[in-house]
Amino acid sequence: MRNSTEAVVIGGGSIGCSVAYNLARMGVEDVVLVEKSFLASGATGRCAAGVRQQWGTRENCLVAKRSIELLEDLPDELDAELDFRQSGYLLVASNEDEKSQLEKNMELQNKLGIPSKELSMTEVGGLVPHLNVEQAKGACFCHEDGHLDPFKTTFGYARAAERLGVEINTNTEVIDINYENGIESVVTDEGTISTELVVNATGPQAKFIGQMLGLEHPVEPERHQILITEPLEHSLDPMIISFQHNSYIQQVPHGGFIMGYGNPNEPHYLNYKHDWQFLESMANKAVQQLPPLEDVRVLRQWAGHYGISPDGQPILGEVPGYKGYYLACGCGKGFMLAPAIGEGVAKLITGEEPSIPIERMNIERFKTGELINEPAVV
Amino acid sequence: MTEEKTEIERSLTDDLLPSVERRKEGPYALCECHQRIPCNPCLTSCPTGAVSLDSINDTPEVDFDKCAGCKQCVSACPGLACFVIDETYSTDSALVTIPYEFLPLPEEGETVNGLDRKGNFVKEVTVKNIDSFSDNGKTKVITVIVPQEAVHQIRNIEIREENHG
Amino acid sequence: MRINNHPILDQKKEEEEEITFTFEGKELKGFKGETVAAALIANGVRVFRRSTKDNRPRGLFCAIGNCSSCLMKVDGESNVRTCMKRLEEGMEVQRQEGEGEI
Amino acid sequence: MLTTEIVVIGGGPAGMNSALAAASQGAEVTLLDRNWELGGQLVKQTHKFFGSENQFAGERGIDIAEILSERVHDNSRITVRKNSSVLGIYHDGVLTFEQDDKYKKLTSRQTVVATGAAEKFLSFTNNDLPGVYGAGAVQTLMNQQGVLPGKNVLIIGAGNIGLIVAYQLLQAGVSVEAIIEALPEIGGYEVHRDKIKRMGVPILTSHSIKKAYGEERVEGAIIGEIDSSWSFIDGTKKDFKADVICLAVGLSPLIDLLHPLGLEISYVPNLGGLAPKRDEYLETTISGYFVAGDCAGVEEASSAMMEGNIAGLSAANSIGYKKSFQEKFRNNRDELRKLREGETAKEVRAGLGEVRL
Repeated sequence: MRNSTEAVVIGGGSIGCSVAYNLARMGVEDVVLVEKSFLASGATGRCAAGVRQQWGTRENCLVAKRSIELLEDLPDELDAELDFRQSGYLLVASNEDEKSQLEKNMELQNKLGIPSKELSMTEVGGLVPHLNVEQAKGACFCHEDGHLDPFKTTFGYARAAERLGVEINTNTEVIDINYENGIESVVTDEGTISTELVVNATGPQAKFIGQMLGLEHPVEPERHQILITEPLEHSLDPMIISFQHNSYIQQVPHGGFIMGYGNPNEPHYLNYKHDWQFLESMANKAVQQLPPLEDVRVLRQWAGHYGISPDGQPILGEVPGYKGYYLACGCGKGFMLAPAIGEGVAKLITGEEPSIPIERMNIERFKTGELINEPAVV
Repeated sequence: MTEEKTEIERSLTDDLLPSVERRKEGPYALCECHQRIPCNPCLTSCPTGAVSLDSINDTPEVDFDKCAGCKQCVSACPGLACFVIDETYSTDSALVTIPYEFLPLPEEGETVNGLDRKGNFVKEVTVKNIDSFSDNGKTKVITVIVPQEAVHQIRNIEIREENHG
Repeated sequence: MRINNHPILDQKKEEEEEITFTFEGKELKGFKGETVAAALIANGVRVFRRSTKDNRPRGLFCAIGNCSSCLMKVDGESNVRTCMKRLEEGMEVQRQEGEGEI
Repeated sequence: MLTTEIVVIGGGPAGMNSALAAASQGAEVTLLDRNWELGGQLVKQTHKFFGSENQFAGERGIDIAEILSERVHDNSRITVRKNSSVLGIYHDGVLTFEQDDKYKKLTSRQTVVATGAAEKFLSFTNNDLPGVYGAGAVQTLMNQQGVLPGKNVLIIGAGNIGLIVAYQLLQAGVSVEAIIEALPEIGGYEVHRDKIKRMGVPILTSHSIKKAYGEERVEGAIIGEIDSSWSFIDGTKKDFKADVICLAVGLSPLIDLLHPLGLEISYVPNLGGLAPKRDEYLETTISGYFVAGDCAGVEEASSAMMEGNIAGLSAANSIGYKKSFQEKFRNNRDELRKLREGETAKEVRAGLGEVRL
């Protein structure tokens, strides 16, 4: 492992690997990435593999939109198959409140150039014949949203970064950060790396890195549980988001139906346990929405985390007063935002003009109270 | 091929065979079991206490003074490695008793092919009798009459197709 | 091909009930309670399904429900592990093309 | 929700002995097995077993299955649930399973996992052709279902399983073309090898399979000799006509059910793969979860039975059924130690050193 470098990226998930790759691409030649377990072992590898632009705040919409733009060419750029499939996201409202929120969000999305549109129940039936629309009051669809493989994407970024000279160290845990008028070094269980620049891309675990600098980052792990079924012939195109059921369901390219939800009211801590209560209630939610799933067998279930911020928005950029210490946390949807966050944070570091409104997403907002609450999280 | 050499050596070392005098006295058991595996039915099945094993992983040792050639071990050995030899049958022929778990079975008096330890044809031999002891009679204990010179060679038989269609 | 004579195993088949089932619409005989996979192999069927990716033939592999090589459509239900499913009179067994249908 | 004091998952030699041992101490046991008859791999073993009287030495696997299964069924403290596939084991002590297509839940105070092992696979061209079988499948077809897998068979692997399956195929009247083994020496017991050799079956050591061929099913295989770096040696290619290729290339412990609990495991090639760490009572690093048999590390059925006893006794002991526990535990432990003393158990002994807490 190098003992001195220009920049250390902490976290080998999708955002960390994207940041490392983008830094190298923009000319920061000497980058070291450290990951305490294996690549995509945390939130990324446990997520539901969706990418959507249908958010309720300008910032989330723009970051997601930039990600989709980047994803168009990303497989070529990284020379990797990423299983990016734009089969859409269908957001279903079950009451008038949800419906009016969807409409409000859609207005904002359309203004920002995101081609989401309202669908009639007949159109929904045509799009997802299996969907039970009895309870549905309205639905919103964006055909550009869809699926992306978390492992292939993370490894795609990582391998491309390595080709550009980035050193990736897995099974390497950060135990301290030395700071004195600026970052001095990162201490790991495999040795110390001198550096003046650190990017914290540890998602739901971001606060633990912050604590090493005496900081309290407002990022809490919210457990989500997910299950996947046996693979079946393709029969469901979009990701189905239900606010009523607080759940997401999609059929991945491999054929399995992946679905899950989190309970925002349970205590926030890193809890990788999964439970049978989830299995039962998710099965119920799924069959209520897509009745033919009744006979489908479940293969596996697991738990992962959203790194949730008080306003549901990413926290990006340099921490004021801590020179050289950057945050790159997606806060609940990090995987789908990883392309734009990686690019944005790298541009900020290298002094280029970011393509996303990154200054609005600085951690400073929690001090000044300028929160930008996201209403469309599931 | 070293493996084959070891095999033959292991199966026919002189110290495995009884003394020349004992061989002239009547049937005796040969346990062709030369590897330390955890197993002991040869010992537990022997009615005369002729087989000894210091520990379950030892290879069996036969006390030929006690062995009566009763064939119980032939039937009991899970490795099908026990045989009974009777070199006193007649001047030019001897008896070899083997375990047999195949169908069809030969009949008493039938001519079958005598095979060696590698399944090679040695000589035609005659089935003298077919016994069964333990195990609901599923492992047959077949005694064949073999030429004296092939007594330490023949360890298996093969049914001749012409006898069984 | 069934084993009719075995030096160790008892011959159970005589007491068992011979039944009819269909494979790809063709009538075949089997024994009640044996696995669907065993009945097919006994009737000389080797190809149970075709793979999704390259349409390759797949047959029985593990026979104890560990792998997914023997998945077939049985009485309209996809992805049935035929090595664990027991044969019944009149069962309709079909080759599965690719992943099963919902 | 169903309840029991001790749940045993898997009704093979280890699981049945666990259930019997725990019940003999007075515990109330539920035994779950995914098959429709108890016995695990025993039900397809037509050969006689090694070991001593305590492990039914000299009896055939099929008969041992029957004896143990009868004892289990006759024991009023044991509830047997067949056709029951366990779906998951959860942190709160709940276990979910599917019995006859019905979803059920069970809570227990102690759990013994005796799920056995899975067969390893081998990489070669066309290894997915119908007619490539695991050795277990060949045994299941022949010895449990009474169906012949084919007419002529090529066996890959000369460990005990490969040798035994060869013998069983010959008994069923199937022709065994050859057994090939990648190592320079046969891995199985010499007595098993000798049985096969007497039948005239060639055993080719330092050989491996290059490819299977055939249109819609296996019609034959190309094999060749390999050097010490596992590369094929030029000019050693052989073509075997066969309609079955039987893979007997080893087993790996099946501990998928335990994984999500986060227990400590180690990769131990001598035990077949990922094996759970455990103390001398066979309790894993998650309190209340015991392992026994092949899922704890691949060995012989005789040691699986002894481990089953130990796990069953220990599980019962930890919830208060302590009747002469130390004495019974020591007897079983000593017996197990003896079984593992021989030269054939050298690798197992080394492997166990890596997982013992």
